[in-house]
Amino acid sequence: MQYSDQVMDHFMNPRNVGEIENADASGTVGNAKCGDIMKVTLKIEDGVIVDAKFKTFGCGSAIATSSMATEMIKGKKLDEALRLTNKAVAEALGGLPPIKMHCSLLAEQAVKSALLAYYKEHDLITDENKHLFDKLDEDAHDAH
Amino acid sequence: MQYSDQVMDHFMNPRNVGEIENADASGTVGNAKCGDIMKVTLKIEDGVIVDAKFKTFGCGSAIATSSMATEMIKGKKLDEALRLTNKAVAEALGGLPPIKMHCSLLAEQAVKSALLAYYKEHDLITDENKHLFDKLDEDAHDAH
Amino acid sequence: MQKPKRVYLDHAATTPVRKEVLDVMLPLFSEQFGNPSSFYQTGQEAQRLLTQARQTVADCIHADPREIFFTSCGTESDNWAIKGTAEALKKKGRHIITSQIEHHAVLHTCQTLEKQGFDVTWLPVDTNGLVDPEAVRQAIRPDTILVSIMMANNEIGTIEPVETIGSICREQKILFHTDAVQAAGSVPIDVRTLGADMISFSAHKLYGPKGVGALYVRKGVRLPNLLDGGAQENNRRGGTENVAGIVGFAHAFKLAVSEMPVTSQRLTMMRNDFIKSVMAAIPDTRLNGHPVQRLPNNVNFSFKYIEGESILLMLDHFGYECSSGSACTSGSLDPSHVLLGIGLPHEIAHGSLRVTLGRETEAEDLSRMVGDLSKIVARLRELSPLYPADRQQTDLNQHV
Amino acid sequence: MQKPKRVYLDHAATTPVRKEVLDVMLPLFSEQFGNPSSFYQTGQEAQRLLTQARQTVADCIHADPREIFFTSCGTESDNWAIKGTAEALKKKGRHIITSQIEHHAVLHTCQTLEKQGFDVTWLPVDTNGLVDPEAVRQAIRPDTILVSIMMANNEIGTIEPVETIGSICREQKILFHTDAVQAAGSVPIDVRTLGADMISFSAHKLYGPKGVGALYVRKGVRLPNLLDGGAQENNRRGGTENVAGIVGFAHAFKLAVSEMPVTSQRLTMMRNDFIKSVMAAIPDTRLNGHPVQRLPNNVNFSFKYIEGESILLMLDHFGYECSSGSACTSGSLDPSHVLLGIGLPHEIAHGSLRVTLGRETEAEDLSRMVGDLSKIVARLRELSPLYPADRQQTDLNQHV
Ligand SMILES: Cc1ncc(COP(=O)(O)O)c(C=O)c1O
Ligand SMILES: Cc1ncc(COP(=O)(O)O)c(C=O)c1O
Repeated sequence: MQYSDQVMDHFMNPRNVGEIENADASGTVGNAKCGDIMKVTLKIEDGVIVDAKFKTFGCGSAIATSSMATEMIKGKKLDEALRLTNKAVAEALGGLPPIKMHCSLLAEQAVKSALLAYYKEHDLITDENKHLFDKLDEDAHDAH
Repeated sequence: MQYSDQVMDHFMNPRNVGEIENADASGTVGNAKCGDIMKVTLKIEDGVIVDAKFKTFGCGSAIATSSMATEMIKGKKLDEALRLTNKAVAEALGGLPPIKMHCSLLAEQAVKSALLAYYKEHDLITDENKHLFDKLDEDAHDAH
Repeated sequence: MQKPKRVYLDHAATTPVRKEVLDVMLPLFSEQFGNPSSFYQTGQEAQRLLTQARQTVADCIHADPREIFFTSCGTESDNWAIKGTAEALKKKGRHIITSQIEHHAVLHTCQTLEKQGFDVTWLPVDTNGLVDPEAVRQAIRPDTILVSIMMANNEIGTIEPVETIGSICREQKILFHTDAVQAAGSVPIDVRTLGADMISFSAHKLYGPKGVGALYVRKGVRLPNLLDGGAQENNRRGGTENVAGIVGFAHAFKLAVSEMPVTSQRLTMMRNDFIKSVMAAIPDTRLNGHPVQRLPNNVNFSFKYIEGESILLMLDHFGYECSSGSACTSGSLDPSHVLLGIGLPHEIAHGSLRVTLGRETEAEDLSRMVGDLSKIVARLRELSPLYPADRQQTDLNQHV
Repeated sequence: MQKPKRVYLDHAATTPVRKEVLDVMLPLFSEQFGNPSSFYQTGQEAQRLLTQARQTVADCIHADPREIFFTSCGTESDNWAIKGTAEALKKKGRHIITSQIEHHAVLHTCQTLEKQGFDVTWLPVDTNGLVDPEAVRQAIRPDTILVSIMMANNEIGTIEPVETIGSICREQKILFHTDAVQAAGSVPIDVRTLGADMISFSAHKLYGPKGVGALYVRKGVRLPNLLDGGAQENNRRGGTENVAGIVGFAHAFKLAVSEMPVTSQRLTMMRNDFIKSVMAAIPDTRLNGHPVQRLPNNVNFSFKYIEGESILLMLDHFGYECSSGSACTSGSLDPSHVLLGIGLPHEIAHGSLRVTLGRETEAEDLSRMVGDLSKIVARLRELSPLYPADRQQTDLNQHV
């Protein structure tokens, strides 16, 4: 597998590993049967993600994209974070091998899933933002 | 094709090439369509083959066996010559590759065919020797 | 950072060509390059080498050289044996028996035949990967034309009871094919007692070159050509012979067979030590495949809570080259059919690691690897949401 | 006696691996020996070389690399193209059009299909060996599924009008396969104008190694696998890739294409000189194949009154290595189907000699050969009962 140096860096030295205790939001996607699961926990203050941590069961690119995605959303406003796409994460990692692109969806979905729970809990879903959660209904693996 | 040294010698330096003028006996077998023809001419004195010559259109082993067969019958009594077999010729040549054994039949048949003509002409066919001409009815190529 | 020493531990995937083998191959590319079908010296010399190579391969399995047909790989041999038999006997019957853990070359070939109207019985295996010979017997029907069971499995190393299966097939007069691609050179093969009608081989698994294989076809077995063409291979497999490759294959096979007692013992000992050390060092580890009836060089673990590709990637980073049955490695969605076949749940199968030793493997590389592997597994488990934070050392074998 | 210098003049049978080609292959046997399907560095390096080789071969014929599939030889490519199309389209129709002078890899494959119920039209050729494109058009029926006509003939060197045939096939929406095993590296091939859906190649005819070939399959053409197995070759041809062989093939092809203008001109001139000298020196000689529309390196004569094997044997003795269409050479009973196909009577076909020049052929070897060949033919004619004793110099071409 030809991974970029950035992928290898985020795989070998993943940032934001762990679980935030008393997290404000948390989301888990994927399943062990399919070979990847990501759990993300967020600390949110004043509509801004002040901390993000992840745990991932999965291949190299699943772990690297988890690491990069949490980096990318830290310090972001919630609606900015919601606009995070797997493509952006992959680009930030210097690209992923084509057959691995689907793995990057896992991170996007996990972040969205955490935010959806948070939005629901805080009644933040509006007509303007609800489409951002659309993709969540699909299983990440259907999107290959 | 792995020919023995004897085959190569008789092929490169064939003995008894040519046609005896006013031959006492002559026989031709094979046909150009099948890729081999041999013509043998004999000089016969007092029931002994005193000279033999051949011309052959054919592959290396056809030519070498022609050469060897004429060598082998020279100086032989007619009924001895009649007992010449293709196996004996092949053996005298140090063997032939299996797929080439049929070529050696050509020489045996040509000699027999010449002798048959001679026997008929001189009324020499008897109950004792007529079986020696049996094989002649078959085409050399059927005997592969 | 200094580059780590590369330790190749994927000899089931392919092996380097041995120096002695390359040496016999080298002159055959540009100097003695003749076509064995040619009439003149250069060609006849090639023919002679080919004849000799066929004799050598025949000797390795106690066969007659007329029963050895060179092919381009193990896959071609498998396809030829199975599709050829199907074609030859389709009027007699359309039922084939095979196992659930065959190599893709057999598996996908049988699936192709299924699509063409053949009926395939996919025999299950036990948790160690063994096919039950009695199950073969019971699966045989009046319309059964072929049984194809591999001699040794490429992922978990389990050695199948092919002699028993062979004798059942003989008794029932059913053709028996066995894929010996992994077994050849590692375990003895004797066609006089094996009872197999067709056996597949591949050179690159036994320190010969890639792109060469053979099929043993017992005398009298009718097998239509897969590759029609020239008169090569006694009219049964067209194509100008890969003389260099074939000569290399024969030499490699001969060396492997002659060194087998020594190599086999050495590898088995190293393998057992390695298995013991890893099981002791890393909790929640399962050894896949049969504990003793396995190829001398094969090790296959499942590490619970983590995924195989990430293990490979870290190992690669540290210089170890291994393989996995994880779906992510192959680019497919399901983990290895072999690991599922021995009953592993998907999530455990995903976390598998195959380590296959070879001639050049040294004990110290393996003992160093135990340490590195422990660290890697620990690191990945720390990353894993499945790993219970309070996990104590337990034996995964009790859980699966 | 001093051993004569060996002069190899059978480049249509096989060619030596070029030094430059062997050089790129060598490290791939024992050092960079990885399996391209493997995950780690050694494997990925092999994968990279494979990708590069595929691009190189694609570039040689102006194709997309996704249209190039590596195989084990020209024969496999021919079998795959023809049997695969037959399998894919058998519901649509069972009629195939080919010529009477195809290589055995096509000929015998089509005969196998005939036995399976396909209907094959065997188009005749003219006395120069040309297929008439209009005859192809007229042979097309509603149930025609494939036309297979070779690009250049291996015995008589005639180059077929494949572009015209290709455009007829396109117009009629019939798949067109062409066997370019002899043409590749000697004449330009451009899939953008050729109109072929499948093209067969073989490495060992263009100074690459034996045991490697390729099939070009135009994008969108459905072709079931001949070799089912692993995911290699984009899931379309199983079997661990012969990396060294493939890399050598690609390099050889690239060199051949880049040197083609120069080599082709040089060989054509040498060939024409040789033909002229032999025809002048040896009476009753016929040039087989097309006078100008022929491969630059191909010469094929018939010498009346004598048999081909004996010519080869004497030539071999004098150090010249050539081939013949005589039945005796092949161990069969009939002379070459190609020579019969161009209308030669059996006895003339038996006396044929093929001389195929190559990169290392030197003009002085050929001019020396003219003398030796004259003597050989004269000697054999003296031995021949068919040769009229009073024979004057005549031109056989007037007789046949
Ligand atoms: C025209 C043609 N097609 C196919 C082949 C078969 O190629 P290979 O020997 O690589 O199978 C040959 C040569 O033998 C050939 O000349
Ligand atoms: C058991 C088994 N059968 C068949 C094959 C296929 O061999 P090859 O790669 O030579 O086609 C392999 C290896 O890939 C194997 O391990």
